[in-house]
Amino acid sequence: IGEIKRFIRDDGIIKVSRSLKEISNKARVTKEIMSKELGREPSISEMSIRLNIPAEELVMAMEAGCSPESLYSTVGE
Amino acid sequence: MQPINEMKLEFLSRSSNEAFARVAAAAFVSQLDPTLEELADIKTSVSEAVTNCIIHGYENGDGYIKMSCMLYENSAEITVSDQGRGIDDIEMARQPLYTSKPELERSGMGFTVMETFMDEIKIISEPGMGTTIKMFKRFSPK
Amino acid sequence: MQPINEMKLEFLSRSSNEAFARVAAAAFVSQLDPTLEELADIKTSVSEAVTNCIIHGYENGDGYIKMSCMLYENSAEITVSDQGRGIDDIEMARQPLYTSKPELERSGMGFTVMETFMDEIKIISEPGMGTTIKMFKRFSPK
Ligand SMILES: Nc1ncnc2c1ncn2[C@@H]1O[C@H](COP(=O)(O)OP(=O)(O)O)[C@@H](O)[C@H]1O
Ligand SMILES: Nc1ncnc2c1ncn2[C@@H]1O[C@H](COP(=O)(O)OP(=O)(O)O)[C@@H](O)[C@H]1O
Ligand SMILES: [Mg+2]
Ligand SMILES: [Mg+2]
Repeated sequence: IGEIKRFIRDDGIIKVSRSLKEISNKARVTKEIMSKELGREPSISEMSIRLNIPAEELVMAMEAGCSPESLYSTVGE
Repeated sequence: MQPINEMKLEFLSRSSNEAFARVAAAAFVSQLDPTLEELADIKTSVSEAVTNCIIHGYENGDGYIKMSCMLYENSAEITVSDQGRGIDDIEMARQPLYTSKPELERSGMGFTVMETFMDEIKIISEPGMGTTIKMFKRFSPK
Repeated sequence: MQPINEMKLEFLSRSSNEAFARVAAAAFVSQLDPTLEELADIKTSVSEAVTNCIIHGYENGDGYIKMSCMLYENSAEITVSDQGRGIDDIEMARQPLYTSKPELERSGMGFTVMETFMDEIKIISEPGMGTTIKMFKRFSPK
């Protein structure tokens, strides 16, 4: 944790856009894995449990990865 | 049919709010535990409806857009409305490829997309008064 | 000061809507490109305010909660309100560790959290009429 904090301070600030993209990438991989396991698309709550992120937060994060004109994709990077 | 949950949202007709409306609708509907694909259908349809309010309803001027969302046991109804210029000929507007703004390189496929991705859409509009789009979607049972 | 963007949200006093309100506020405020920490401050404060409406304002009964969000150049104002029972003694309610519902294992730290994470909070309340919380946050300049 100290490491992370130092990183945050050294780097100034972590932008939301970046962290959402990370979650979004993780979600995409998890979706592929779960689709294979289940033989169907996972539901949002199944993904939410697997990733340990509330469904609503997951929805917001996934927005970051999917659209070029998204709220979060371009700013601050 | 009594909704099990309900929300109403109002926001300015800015293109930056299109993504916001899409996330808000998807986050609310996620309470019904849809699949990612069903969620994507909702997001795409909300995007098209909100974009229409911004570009056609208010013609990129200022105005308020309302979105409401009712959740039922296994379905959702989403309403998007503006108080802008309205639609003269609804039948024509619904036609695939019809656009009143070809100069903006609009595809004319907005209503077709909504009809494809949702189970039912209703267009209510009066010239000079505004437009209301009601979209209904059923989710796969668990 | 003219806001550069604005939204208003209304939803039922269900605990399932607390996460929704938090994400809606975060998604909207993201337009100002805040840091992760600033966004977390907003989310936590909105959670506390909305939970208070559900538990104290409507005492877990049905009612509507309103949230509005105004964006300025480098700051945001978020208002959360209910039309529930109201607060008898606002000074007492603001005290750290004070809770009127110790039997529910409430921590009494809701207002303290909002005061810590936001730059300013204002409580407007009348018994029998409801409660409005106004929260203001400035973001680090870019
Ligand atoms: N909210 C609205 N207000 C006024 N006119 C609208 C609205 N939504 C749609 N229309 C009309 O319907 C037509 C078809 O809409 P759509 O299928 O989304 O195609 P496009 O947006 O690409 O033109 C638009 O070109 C416009 O004339
Ligand atoms: N929306 C509200 N309606 C009525 N009373 C409220 C509301 N918000 C807060 N209060 C009162 O203020 C007190 C302190 O609130 P808070 O600091 O959040 O602590 P807690 O919620 O843990 O009790 C509550 O116990 C309650 O008596
Ligand atoms: Mg369109
Ligand atoms: Mg509290």
